[in-house]
Amino acid sequence: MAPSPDPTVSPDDASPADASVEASDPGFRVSLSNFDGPFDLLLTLISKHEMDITEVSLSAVTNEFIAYLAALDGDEELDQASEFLVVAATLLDMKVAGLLPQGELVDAEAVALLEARDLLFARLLQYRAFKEVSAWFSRCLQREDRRHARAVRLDEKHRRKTPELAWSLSVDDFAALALLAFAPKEMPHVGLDHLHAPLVSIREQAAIVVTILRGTEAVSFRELVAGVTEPGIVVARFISVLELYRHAALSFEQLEPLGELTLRWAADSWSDETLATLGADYDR
Amino acid sequence: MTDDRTETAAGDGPATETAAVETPLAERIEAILLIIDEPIGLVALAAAVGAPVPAVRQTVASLVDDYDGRGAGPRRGFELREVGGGWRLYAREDHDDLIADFVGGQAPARLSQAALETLAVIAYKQPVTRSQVASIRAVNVDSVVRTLLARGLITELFADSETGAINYGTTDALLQHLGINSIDELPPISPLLDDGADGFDEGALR
Amino acid sequence: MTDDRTETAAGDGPATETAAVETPLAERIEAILLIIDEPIGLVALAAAVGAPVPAVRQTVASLVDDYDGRGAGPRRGFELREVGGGWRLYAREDHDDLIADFVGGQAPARLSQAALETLAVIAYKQPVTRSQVASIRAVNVDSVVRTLLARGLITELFADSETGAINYGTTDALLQHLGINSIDELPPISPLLDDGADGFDEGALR
Repeated sequence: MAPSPDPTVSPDDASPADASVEASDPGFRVSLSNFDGPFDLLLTLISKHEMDITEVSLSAVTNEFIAYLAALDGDEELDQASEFLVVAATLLDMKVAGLLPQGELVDAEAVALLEARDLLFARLLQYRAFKEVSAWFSRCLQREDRRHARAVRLDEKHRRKTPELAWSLSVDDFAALALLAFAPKEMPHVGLDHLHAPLVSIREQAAIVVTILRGTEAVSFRELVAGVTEPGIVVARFISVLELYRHAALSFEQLEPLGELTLRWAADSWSDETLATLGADYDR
Repeated sequence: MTDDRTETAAGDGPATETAAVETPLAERIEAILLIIDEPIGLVALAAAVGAPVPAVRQTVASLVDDYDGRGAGPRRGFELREVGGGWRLYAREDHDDLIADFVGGQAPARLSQAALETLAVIAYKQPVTRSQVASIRAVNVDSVVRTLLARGLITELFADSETGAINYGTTDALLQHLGINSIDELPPISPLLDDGADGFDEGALR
Repeated sequence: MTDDRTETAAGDGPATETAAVETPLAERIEAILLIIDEPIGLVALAAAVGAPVPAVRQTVASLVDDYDGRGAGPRRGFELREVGGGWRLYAREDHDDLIADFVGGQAPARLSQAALETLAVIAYKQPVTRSQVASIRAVNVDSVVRTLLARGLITELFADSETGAINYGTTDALLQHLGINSIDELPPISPLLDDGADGFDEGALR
């Protein structure tokens, strides 16, 4: 059960009378001053204009959702969380549009076509429609996964008749393909790219790291990223430290787990040309 | 690709092809069906067996009936299905558990909910760019798109002439995995979507 | 590997199995025969369908007759042949020319992106099992491995002494395509892959 401090927030404990109804609906529920019920219903009401989005406390919904998530685990949590992010982002947009009739987020031409809120409602509906139809995809894929089609290798006597393979890859192309193939596939993560984070060059960051390290006896990683506010740059500097370590250009020591990481320049012979190919694994 | 020699050897003129299952045309079709490892379309099948498409269509239909036990012989342990734009032999569904036990192996990894939704958006909206998909899903879809590409369920169709953005579409392999023959067989989704959808995709909302 | 459930569901006792082709036992055997790549021995087949060997032998014999046109239905375009101690479906030999034309008339084959990536994984990781490749590629690679085998680009090296899993490696044909003399001439790819491969594949480095 959701470890919620407030019994009114905890959906299934709130009203035992509704227990039978709620048992069939394990999804996220919200209890607000002006609404109590499944989250889905809230969206339905809003989308039918039966509830004013500006009346909904998004922060209250979010707090409840975080408490709800704490009781879930694994994939379910991830799916629910990603769904909530989608919906919360939409709610937020709807609120902005609701509060600001000529919301700055809204393209003037789009407003001319459709009232901004309708547009956002439509977007929400669109998302939900795709979400619903994805269940059909899931069903079909699972059903078909169990089917067995004939897929048998050709007999040797027929195989010899097959046309030559058209091969156009050089050995370097092939190696590049291998890199691509070995790259980790889908990782469970919350995508941040849509925030348009600026691209950070590992090589540029490595050049900075090299410059700092060569100019001093020893430096801690903390000092190396002092004053950097952009997480991408911190990550890039860390990766460049790893890359330089691979090239035996620096040594590091760490006296205890999670302790201070002290870096020392250790290259016997260093050519700045090495920088040009540093971190090539991360290119693409 | 009509094969005159086979045609002659088989000696089944159009006149006899109504009793298709009994003629060598059915045999020739069966021979091809047995060696393919992808669905084969009627036109390609007709070219392969050197017979007109209508005759092949009719013979295929009678083979379907025949395998299902509506012909002269017993019902077969296999069936002929039209999926992904063509015909292909499958073990009959009743025996799927038997075969699963026999071949063992791990169940294929399920697609995540995010991947399913992305796949649905691409299926209905194709050709569609990654950023258009992302704006409907309201999250970044790059890694999911990569997974779908790696599984061969979607493909890069073309690059937008202006922006260079790659447009994606679904593959015949997806149709096979869904067990349908054409993208037209996708269930209809709310007509509401089309009204607002265009405004969205091109809008500057995001 | 006897499957009690299927046996019960099918409900064909030994008493009825003399008229084997009409019983579900024949169907079950056909289902297995349709999906196997290599000839299957009677004992393995009996285990797979959960029936006694004599009944399976008899049913197989009647299927042979049936496919050859000595049963209730027409002669089939395929036949059931015993090769090297096992049974397997083959396209009927009469249609060899047809198949040769069909196979030979196909456009020069190009490997799909999925096949190329799988080939690259095998080239760099060999000897490697199918399940290892599948876990690196994060997709099921069975059909792709089949394609690569059929193309002679990879070969079965040996079976794992413990698990029996087959290890695959690349062939001289691949070296020729790549224009190199030995697999050692493949350009090195990041040592990160070998050293940290496991952590990398499962890690959160992205």
